[in-house]
Amino acid sequence: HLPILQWEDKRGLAFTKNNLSYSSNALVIPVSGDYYVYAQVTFRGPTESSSKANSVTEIITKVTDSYPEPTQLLTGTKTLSENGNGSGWFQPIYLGAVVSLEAGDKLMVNVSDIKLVDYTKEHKTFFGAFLL
Amino acid sequence: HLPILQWEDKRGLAFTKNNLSYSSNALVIPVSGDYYVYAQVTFRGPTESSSKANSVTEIITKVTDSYPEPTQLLTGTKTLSENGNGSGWFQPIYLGAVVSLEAGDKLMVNVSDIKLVDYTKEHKTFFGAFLL
Amino acid sequence: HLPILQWEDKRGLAFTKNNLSYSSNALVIPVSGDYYVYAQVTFRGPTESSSKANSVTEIITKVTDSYPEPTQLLTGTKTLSENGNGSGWFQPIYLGAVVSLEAGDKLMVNVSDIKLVDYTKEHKTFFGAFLL
Amino acid sequence: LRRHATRLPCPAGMNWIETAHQCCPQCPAGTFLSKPCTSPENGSVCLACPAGTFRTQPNTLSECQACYECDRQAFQSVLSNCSATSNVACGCEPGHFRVCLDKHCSEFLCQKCQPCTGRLIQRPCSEAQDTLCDSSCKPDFYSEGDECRPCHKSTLDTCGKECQHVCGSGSGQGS
Repeated sequence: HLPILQWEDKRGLAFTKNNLSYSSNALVIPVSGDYYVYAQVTFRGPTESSSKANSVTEIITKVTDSYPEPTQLLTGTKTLSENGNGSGWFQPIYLGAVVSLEAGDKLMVNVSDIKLVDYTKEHKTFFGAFLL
Repeated sequence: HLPILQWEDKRGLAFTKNNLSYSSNALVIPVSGDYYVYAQVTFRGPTESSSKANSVTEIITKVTDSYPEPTQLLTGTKTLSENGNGSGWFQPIYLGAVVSLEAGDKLMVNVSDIKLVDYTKEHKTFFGAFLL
Repeated sequence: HLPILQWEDKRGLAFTKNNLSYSSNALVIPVSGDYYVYAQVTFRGPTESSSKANSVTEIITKVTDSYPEPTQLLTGTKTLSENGNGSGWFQPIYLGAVVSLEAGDKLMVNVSDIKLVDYTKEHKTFFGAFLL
Repeated sequence: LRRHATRLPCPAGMNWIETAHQCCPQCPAGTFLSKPCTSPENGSVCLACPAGTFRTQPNTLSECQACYECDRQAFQSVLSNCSATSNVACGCEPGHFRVCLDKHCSEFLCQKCQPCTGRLIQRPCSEAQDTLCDSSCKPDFYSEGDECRPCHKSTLDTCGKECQHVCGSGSGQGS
């Protein structure tokens, strides 16, 4: 599977409310229901170690006790054109939709290459959900 | 008018709740009120039949009995740069906002070129709404 | 700071509800709580007066009486590849997330270059919030 | 009558606190408001910003702002670390210069300085701008396209017109 992003859940703009909790890289669903789930990842390059990526992908995934495999809920994938000429590039991908979740389900964000994620500012890469 | 996308409303992640119903390619609004309406379309190319598109457009449109013309509610339009060099490209467009709707109004998603829509995976192209 | 966008809050699709009000380029928060805040800006170029931009940025900012400096809540930054070849380009940036706000807080949208904003159609550039 | 005290303009150094329905003293920079004052005369309870957060100004906010991080993987360097009263300040690693993404350069990329192979350097690379190379090639280099290539004795008779012109005429000199 694609690498999973880790999130800051206490400091700054981060917060968990309505007993939505965060543990081992996942938002844990407290109550069954329909949630609006969203995440933005800002990708950027080139970086020292990153191979010449020609695309970036962000996937919001669900892991549930009732099924051994993660389920891909939302996916954003974008090819990179600026990457060719060696100059720096930025590419934000925003995803959001309503999904039906069960208590205990876990939500995570996977990305095509963690080294391309801009983690430097909390308002550029973020992840959340709210019960309808 | 631009072609209208058709949607799967039963299988997989698709579901219609709070008696929001789906018929003839449109979400039908059951109760007047403010809704958060959203849609993502992932475009991809080139495809055999697609002309050399240099941009893609997604529009969420409203049709209402009280007015003969569809109303464009939300529009995302993006020029394509990767398209020049003949290699494959992906371009997601996400739209979402609060709109005031009347019972019986119909919501649809129009796109610039249906042949460029990636309909292969439900988590890449999706459409929904919820009452505030 | 980056220039602030002005918004139409009366005509067309624009409306302010649940006594969310709009004054001097800002949405004014009436009641403390968690809000889903969102904005899309469609950028386009080249324009006669715009310098050759190599990127576009949209920032949703909060101003509060309890702090003398604005706080950046959400940021979307995208480098432009199409801009090089002189032909026209379009680039939408959508942002949305849940933020905790106090009564009296003001929300604004800043952009890297106002001359590159496509303000011609209300369904291409929009801004809003709703209380959870 | 309004159910609760209307919001009065507060004296300098104090802010209106909605939950306390009164003005309370601001907390100094580097701290945040943990508990509002119970009356304007007694103080607000202010706590230091936890590690990794900061406040540059006096405030009555309930949390501090999270420090930014410098993008070490994208050739940024730390000019000054985050403290309780100031955010981190980032620059570019040696051999790189800033490409600003807006007029205020609040967001920038660090790009590799160009090497000026075979040319004299008119202006060295700096934090703010790329190296400025001389437009003409250095002695013992000839121009081909927009590059300057070194003269080689061994290929003198097979290389192009420009190469022969530059490298051939100079062959007697100190090579």
